[in-house]
Amino acid sequence: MTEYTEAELEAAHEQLIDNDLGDDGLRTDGGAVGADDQNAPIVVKIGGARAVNPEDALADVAHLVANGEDVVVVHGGSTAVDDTLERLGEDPEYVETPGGVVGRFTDETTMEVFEMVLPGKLNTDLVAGLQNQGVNAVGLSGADGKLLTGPRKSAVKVVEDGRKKIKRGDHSGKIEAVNDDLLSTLLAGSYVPVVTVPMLAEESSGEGTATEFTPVNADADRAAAAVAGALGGELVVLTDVEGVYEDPEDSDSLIESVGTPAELDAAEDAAEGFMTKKVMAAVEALEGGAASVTVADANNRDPITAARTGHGTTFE
Amino acid sequence: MTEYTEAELEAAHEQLIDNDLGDDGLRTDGGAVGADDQNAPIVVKIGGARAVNPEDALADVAHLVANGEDVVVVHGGSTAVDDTLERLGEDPEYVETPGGVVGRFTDETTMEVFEMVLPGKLNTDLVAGLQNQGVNAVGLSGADGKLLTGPRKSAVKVVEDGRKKIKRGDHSGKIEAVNDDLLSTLLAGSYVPVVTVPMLAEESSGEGTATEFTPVNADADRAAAAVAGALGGELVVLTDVEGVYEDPEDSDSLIESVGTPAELDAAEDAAEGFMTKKVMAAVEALEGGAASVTVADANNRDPITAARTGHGTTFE
Amino acid sequence: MTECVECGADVTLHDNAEVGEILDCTTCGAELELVERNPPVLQRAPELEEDWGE
Amino acid sequence: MTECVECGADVTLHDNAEVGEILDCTTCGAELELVERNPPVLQRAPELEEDWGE
Ligand SMILES: [Zn+2]
Ligand SMILES: [Zn+2]
Repeated sequence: MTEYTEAELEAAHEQLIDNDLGDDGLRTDGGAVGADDQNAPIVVKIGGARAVNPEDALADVAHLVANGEDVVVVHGGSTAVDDTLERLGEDPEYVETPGGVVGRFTDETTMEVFEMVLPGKLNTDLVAGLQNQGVNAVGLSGADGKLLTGPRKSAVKVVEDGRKKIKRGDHSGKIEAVNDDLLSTLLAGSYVPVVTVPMLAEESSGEGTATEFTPVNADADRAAAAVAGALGGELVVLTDVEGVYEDPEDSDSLIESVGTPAELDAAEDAAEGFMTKKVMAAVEALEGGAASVTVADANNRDPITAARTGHGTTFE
Repeated sequence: MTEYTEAELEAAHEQLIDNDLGDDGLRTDGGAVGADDQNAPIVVKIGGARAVNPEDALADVAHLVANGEDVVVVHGGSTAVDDTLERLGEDPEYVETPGGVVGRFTDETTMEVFEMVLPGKLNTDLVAGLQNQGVNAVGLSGADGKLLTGPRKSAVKVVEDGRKKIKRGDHSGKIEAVNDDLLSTLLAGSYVPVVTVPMLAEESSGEGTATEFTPVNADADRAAAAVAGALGGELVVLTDVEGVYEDPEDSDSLIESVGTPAELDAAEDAAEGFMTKKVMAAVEALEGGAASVTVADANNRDPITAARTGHGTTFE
Repeated sequence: MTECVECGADVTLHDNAEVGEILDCTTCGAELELVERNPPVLQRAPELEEDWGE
Repeated sequence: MTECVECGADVTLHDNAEVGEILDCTTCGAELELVERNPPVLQRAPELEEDWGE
């Protein structure tokens, strides 16, 4: 099914091996990370942020697949959800917890738009983009084959005008299980799963009735972490900065490696804003069984290969 | 992964076998059609029309799967696309061919909405609905694993104000190939594929360059026909009437069976409006290798089982 | 004024307290949700984790 | 007035003919597409099947 000729693949592979990544002379020959677990799947989280163009990442997925790696792509797309809500004349709603965390409140209309944008437009376009790179991608949401399941959280505790409230009707949940059989089945068939949220939340209506499943919102970084954990894979989280900085104001303070509890504490303390979610996801992935997690810049050339060869912050 | 207990399944099965379908005393015990090809997959096209509630069809899919049948669900959703276009302040555009056929003109915005509504909202909701029936469904569009491919038709010949014109920029295509390997892989893993359009259209930019793939519109009835053909399956097309009538004004004139060229000519002559597309799809399915095609009423109780036991118009 | 469902202490309601609002019992520290307004009914607020989806 | 690209016969344009419009050559029956308006340029219209998607 691939669109590459044998010769093109060979050339791409050579170019990849010869490619100097620049500032530090590291070569992308699959050194440090991954040499010991050549067969562990590579789970790549690509960003939904406006700043990140996925084309380079998709081309790099094609390189990896051509080299015989098993790859799973995971993506979000929160800003695209907001854009579509606005086109529909709806205001995206964000709420703050008593602890100061800001998150989306996903009412029924927002959930509908979520389904339209993530498994709909973004996933279809990403799959088509990968097909154009010669990668036989198959799009999945967490509802497909019960890929991502867990309890629903329909009530959240929020602070509004300085008062704490219980706000009900949230369509959100916590991923507790991954159907790795579906991913393995597709990988064994030489397909590249392209995974996105919603997840499928389980609710029991109470009186001994059957469990009811509802598609709900879940964080895409944590979805990627759950997938990497379930597959025992290497997780590469592409974002729009080079990794976790000790001092976000100082671009020389990139933390390259997080291996000890003390280093993890330091990384957790250092992470600010959206990066706290990446660090949280990294911890969840490792606890779930992932081989390693690297947070790296999507704007690098061959960004996945770069991440796997020392560019970014690697958690092990 | 199923939510049924053994006892519930048994009860459902008994009820199904005992169920009298009403007006003609036929029992739903898997008689006439299907007895010889127990192992041919059943491809069920469920309607996108507003009038059709899919719940009964989904419950019937659960019965069939519980009985060991391989089932593939195919769906459209044209009216939902129009609804969302209108919510976005866009006018759906329909054009007429010189031959008098009215069809959608799918410009770029419409294509975007198409992706949002079909593989996005409708497919996700159908998959969740099937999961709630204990069916481990996996949603697919024609882009996934290059499931539905063929040439793009970007120009169409239309009549506007009595004049013929070439209208360019249509996002539409003709399905010529089905990746039956993807469907077989999922069926072998006990998943139920839930297939929808867009298809993935191939275009060559001309000068010896690589083929480019674009998700484009394709008719869902014909997608179902292509899938049934590729799998050598039984196609059941559920719609909001009982089948093809010799005289659409006369509810006693249902054509029960179309087996000879003369009967096919009669059915083609008799079909009017949207039913012409169903008959065309039936012919394409049989030519493509489908075992049989039945056009039947989605509003029957256990509508798929009803269709397979003599309710509707069967093409063989 | 109404009573804490945990310790029985008096709990003061703002004049414009809303259904869903959480009041902390100043005596035992319990989080109490105002589930009805007139007359006021309190119940122990559900335990909810503080994190969200996408 | 312009010429049929197939048979060379004269083809009459409406005053308000639009780019994309198809004119039938009354002499040879060819379908001709108006691809430019001023001056008028005709080319043989593409063969297109008459059916659509969803
Ligand atoms: Zn108290
Ligand atoms: Zn001529």
